[in-house]
Amino acid sequence: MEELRKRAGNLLESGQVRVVIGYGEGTGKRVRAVFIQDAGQADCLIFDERCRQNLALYLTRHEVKKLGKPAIVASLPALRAILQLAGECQIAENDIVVLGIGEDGSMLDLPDFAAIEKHVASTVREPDPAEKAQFDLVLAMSLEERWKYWQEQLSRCFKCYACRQACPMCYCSRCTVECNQPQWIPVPSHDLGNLEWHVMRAMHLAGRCVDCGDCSRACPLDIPLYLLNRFLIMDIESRFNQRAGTTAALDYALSTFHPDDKDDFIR
Amino acid sequence: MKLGFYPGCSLEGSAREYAESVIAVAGEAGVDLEQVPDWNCCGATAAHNMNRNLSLALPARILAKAEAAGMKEIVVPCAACYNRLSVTRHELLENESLRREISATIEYDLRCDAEILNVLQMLDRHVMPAIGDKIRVPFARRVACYYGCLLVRPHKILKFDRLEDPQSMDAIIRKIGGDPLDWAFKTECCGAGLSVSATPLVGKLSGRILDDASIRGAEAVIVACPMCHSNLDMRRPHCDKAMKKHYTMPVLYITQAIGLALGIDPKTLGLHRHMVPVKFEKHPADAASARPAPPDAVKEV
Amino acid sequence: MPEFEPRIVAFVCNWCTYAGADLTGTSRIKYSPNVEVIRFPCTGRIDFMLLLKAFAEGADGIIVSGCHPNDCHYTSGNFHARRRWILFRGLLDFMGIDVRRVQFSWVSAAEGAKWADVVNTTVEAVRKLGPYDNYRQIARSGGV
Amino acid sequence: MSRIGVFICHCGENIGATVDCERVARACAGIPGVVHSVDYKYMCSDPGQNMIKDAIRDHNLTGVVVGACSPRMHEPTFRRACEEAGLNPFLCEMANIREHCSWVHEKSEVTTEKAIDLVRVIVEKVRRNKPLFPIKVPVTKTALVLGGGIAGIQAALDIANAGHKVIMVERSPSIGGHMSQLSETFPTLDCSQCILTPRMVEVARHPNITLHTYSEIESLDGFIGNFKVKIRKKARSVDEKLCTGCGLCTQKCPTKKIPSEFDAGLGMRSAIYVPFPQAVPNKPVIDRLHCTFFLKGKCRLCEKVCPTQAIRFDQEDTIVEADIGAVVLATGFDIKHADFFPEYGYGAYKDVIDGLQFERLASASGPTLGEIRRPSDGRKPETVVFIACAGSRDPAKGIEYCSKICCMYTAKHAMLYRHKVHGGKAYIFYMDIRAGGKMYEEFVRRAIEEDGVRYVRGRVSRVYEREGKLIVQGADTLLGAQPVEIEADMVVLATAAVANDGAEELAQKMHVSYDAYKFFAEAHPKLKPVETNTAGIFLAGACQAPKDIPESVAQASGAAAKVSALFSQDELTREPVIAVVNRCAPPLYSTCVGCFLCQAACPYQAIEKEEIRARDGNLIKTVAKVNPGLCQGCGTCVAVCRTKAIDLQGFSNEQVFAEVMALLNRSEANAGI
Repeated sequence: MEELRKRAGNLLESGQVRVVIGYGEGTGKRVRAVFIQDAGQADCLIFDERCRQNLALYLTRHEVKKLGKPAIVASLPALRAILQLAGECQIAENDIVVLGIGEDGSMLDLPDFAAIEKHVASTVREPDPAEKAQFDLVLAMSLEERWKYWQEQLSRCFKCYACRQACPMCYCSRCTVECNQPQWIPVPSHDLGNLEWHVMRAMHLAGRCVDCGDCSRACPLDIPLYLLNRFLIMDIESRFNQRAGTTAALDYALSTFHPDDKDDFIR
Repeated sequence: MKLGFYPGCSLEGSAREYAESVIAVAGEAGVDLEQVPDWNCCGATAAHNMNRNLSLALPARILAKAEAAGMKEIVVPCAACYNRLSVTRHELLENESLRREISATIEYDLRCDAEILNVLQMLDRHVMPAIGDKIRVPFARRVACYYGCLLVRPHKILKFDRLEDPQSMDAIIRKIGGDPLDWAFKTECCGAGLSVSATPLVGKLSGRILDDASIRGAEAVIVACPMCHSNLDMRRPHCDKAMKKHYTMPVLYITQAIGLALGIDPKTLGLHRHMVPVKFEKHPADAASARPAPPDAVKEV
Repeated sequence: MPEFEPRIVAFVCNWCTYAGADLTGTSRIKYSPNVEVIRFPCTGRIDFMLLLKAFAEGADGIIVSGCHPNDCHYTSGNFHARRRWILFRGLLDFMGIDVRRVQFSWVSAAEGAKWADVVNTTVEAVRKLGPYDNYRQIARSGGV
Repeated sequence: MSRIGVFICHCGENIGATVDCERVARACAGIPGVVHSVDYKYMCSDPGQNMIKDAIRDHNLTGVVVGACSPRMHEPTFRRACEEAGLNPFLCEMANIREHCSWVHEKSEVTTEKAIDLVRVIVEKVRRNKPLFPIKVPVTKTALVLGGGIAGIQAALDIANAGHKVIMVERSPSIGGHMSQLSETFPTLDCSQCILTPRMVEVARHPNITLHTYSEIESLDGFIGNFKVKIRKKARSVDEKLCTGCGLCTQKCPTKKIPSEFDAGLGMRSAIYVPFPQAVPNKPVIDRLHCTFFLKGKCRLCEKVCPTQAIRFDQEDTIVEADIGAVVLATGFDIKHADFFPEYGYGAYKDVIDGLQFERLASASGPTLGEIRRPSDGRKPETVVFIACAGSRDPAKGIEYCSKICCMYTAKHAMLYRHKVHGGKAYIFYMDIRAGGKMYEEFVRRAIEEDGVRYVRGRVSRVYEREGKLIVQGADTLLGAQPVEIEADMVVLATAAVANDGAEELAQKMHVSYDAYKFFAEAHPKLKPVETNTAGIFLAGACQAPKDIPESVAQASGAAAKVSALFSQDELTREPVIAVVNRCAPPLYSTCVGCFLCQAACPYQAIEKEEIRARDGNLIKTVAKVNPGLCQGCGTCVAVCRTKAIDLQGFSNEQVFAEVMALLNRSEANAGI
């Protein structure tokens, strides 16, 4: 933590960056994102097991961008998000300093995207056992049971869009739900509107989701959104051998193809 | 070191000397060949023409027995057995539903993870590296290495050596001091399974092989297949008759040639079992040349 | 009670399947009238949301059809589409949406008979499945 | 409020017999926004079209729907009619109630209902159609011809003679291609050089043609009418302006034992060389891989003997840039060589040669001055076996196609051999004789009947050498697959014609597609045989598929005609069915977020980056932009775009969405908009 503060302080002091995006103490025992612009405040930075939010989310936010060149405290999910954002032309290598944090909490030396790619490649992504159990449970259901399950889960949604706000990959300046010519997604949070919104959200993240799980954690009604993302992540990896957030060069499952892609349902 | 070993019918019968020499040579390299327990026919003869499921189930059962015994590599000296086992393994690996079907037939869930080695692969991988310094009597013979059809075909499945002009046996011969010929009949048909049903045809086909080898000055033909051996050796009178010539050159298994180079007793190698006596004669054109005379030890066989 | 007549919406590309369906017509091959075609330049153009919209509007089944692999008028639109459908179909299934009601096919401009067959088998399959009540029910929630 | 006219066609009995057209017209009249709805016997007839034109004027229509046959049939007809009446043609659409309805269903209530549905859907689409205007693109009237073989030469001359500038790029030191290597050509047996060299000279002298030999394409950017090409002129090590082509340097060069590419390895050349005496340009190049000076640092003999001091050892590659409007790809083909065939000895036997080598043996200017002699010992071969389909039509060799030219040239080879070696025996092993073409079959019959060439139908399993003879083992399938064995002195393999080395990379550079065999792909196998999928790039000759000379020339002239047609206008008009990225008011400027996922999906590289800048020049955002010259309108980008920032004109989100809605809302057909 000391090293993190020192490096953040130095970056600000030397003028290499204008803002450090990191974690700080919030109210109660909670942590929150902090945006340090003054070297003197670098001591507010913390990093511990509570710091799970994917801060890469802020890299594309207008309010943060206008502060100037950022440094960002990034553990693994954020590093993957940074690579994916780079692939999608949202951040450039020279416009960001990455304060990488390893699995053990130590600082990583990640001077460029290549180093991030290497680090990400050296890690394994093991799904959370509880999440995995829930996933297998849904997979094992009959069609009718799955329908009921999702109807029940989604019936709680009241379209607060917290999932969207928490997602580092949801950076569009105008989301499809805001399109009204035509009105692709009904505005009210009725059964149809909820289903369409969540199908669309999952599809728009297919091949792009970096698997941080922040959408689920952000949901105030505990809808297991990660299951949808997880399904597509696994499908894409097993079928096309692609995984979002592994390379700073774009490798997007839905804008690439292989002539021999296998399907078993097209006549 | 222990390797799995599938002799098949020939090596227990007409090609006993092949088995004897394989075991002897492997023994010199410290390789212990352990027979696949309770093995059965590979189905090489007719099964694959008559009944596809049976033709896969027979080799599959052998693979199952080897797998169950924990064998990771199975040495299959007979080229026909090698072919059947390899093809079966390939088909089952390619087709999961077929693998399940055959597994059900043989009542064993096959993994197909044991590797199948022909005799040349075994020699190359496990024997030659171990006997480098044990060559006592260099096998200084000019020989025609005859591969036959089954060792390299179908290439798509076996992926072994060059299809039309294989080289692996030639390389082994060179390592024991021999001089392999560049000749044209390396993979031509010897008549194979027609040995009994159409013997005159075998005489013609095998005769052409012997003829080309003899014209090019071979002192012996080296083989790695019991069927090739019996056609070139046992059917020699038919060959002579078909070609209207008399060929005297002996036909040796590759393992016998290595055995001789290692100084193993010819009897242990089963040389006395051949129909054509194992005597080496120089081609008239070569007789005058200054090639080193072969050691006497071998000549007296 | 009259037999249930499913309504099928077909999303097809202009160059292969639409032309193939034209050929079905030119060849006077008869098929079930339960299908109605919407023409796109390419399967690559077909937004996955349109399939959901069709269900929401009361379709009992959907056909999506384009050029065979390697035959795309635009070289690779159908390859992109195939990937999209592989993932989308999997997701729908995972969410309990009945993918037996969505038939994907490649029908070339020369396959007039195949088009008739695709339509007929899809209509029959959906007829057996009955009206898509599950989806209609939630669609009603939206006042559709 | 829309004012849409609906016109239902009976197509005689074709629609009218199954669909109640009157009822369809009546039903459509009730759709909100439809102000005029009629039916008529033949809408496409003159009176029918006039009905539409009159209605447009009388009712002040803002959209037209014709319920008739397939739009693939008559859309242009009706759109033209609308245009003539002053309505933007893209406000007219067709509902297909013939191929998709009346022809495929029985006469019934249901069929008429369906016809109404189909028309209603299109009405909803047309309501959202926007007037579109053809896209105008300026055209640079210079063509790039890639490859200086007969196809490239023909294309270049045709374009140049039509009055347009041509830049020709050839990778070897001389133009001429494979045709210059040939001895005589089938079916007339006229000398290849005699008919080709005048053309080569014409290319060199033509005021409209700029020739770059010993050059390759570095890159090609842009789109139809507006390409930019970079050409790498490889260092010749000779100043072309000073060199007179006297040939002294090539005579004096001490390194003379380099297998000549032109003689297919049967002859030798020096390190500084002109590929062949009739080369165009007749200027030598130094082969730096073999030149003693470049290898060992001394020699410079050529420099000493050159009377004009034209040798330049320090010359470097130069890059030439040019603006061009169209490209003709004529890069030709290659053949498999004998070393591809293990069964014929992997190229180990000197007297097993390929067809091009035989051409050189038979050529009067070849290494044997036209006498047929064995490469191994120079003896005249008494028996020659020709093997057709060496590699071709052989899935095991990975070449499943027919190489097309071999049947004819093998017949020619055997014939030439029989003419040159009296008493020589010529055998041809073949699978089928494919002699389709003017005077081709007659030519083959002549080889068999007059010149006594012996055709054996069967394949050769093996060729091996024994006692100075090549033993050819094969089968005669016309004699019940009887084995055949021939003792030959020479074997000629009609090896498969294959794509050039580097064809794949070139295709990628040019952004054209290629098939599994790396031959360049035409845009349509039947109707667009000279176009590629990239507008403005055309194909000529064997780079597309194996072809003989007449076919190559015909295709080259076809490509040249396409280029000339393109160059006949100052501006190019294109269908406006293309994608566009939206623009909106600041601060958003566009809903595009610049993720460029669409760029990766676009098959035409039509999506570019556009920087939106403030007045002070500061970058506000980078968004996607569709190049209207490149976009072909597939719409793949539209389906990839999450923010719906890209839309496809003519098939917009609004239009297709409304179609889906209208299709299923039978009961609400009158609900209005």
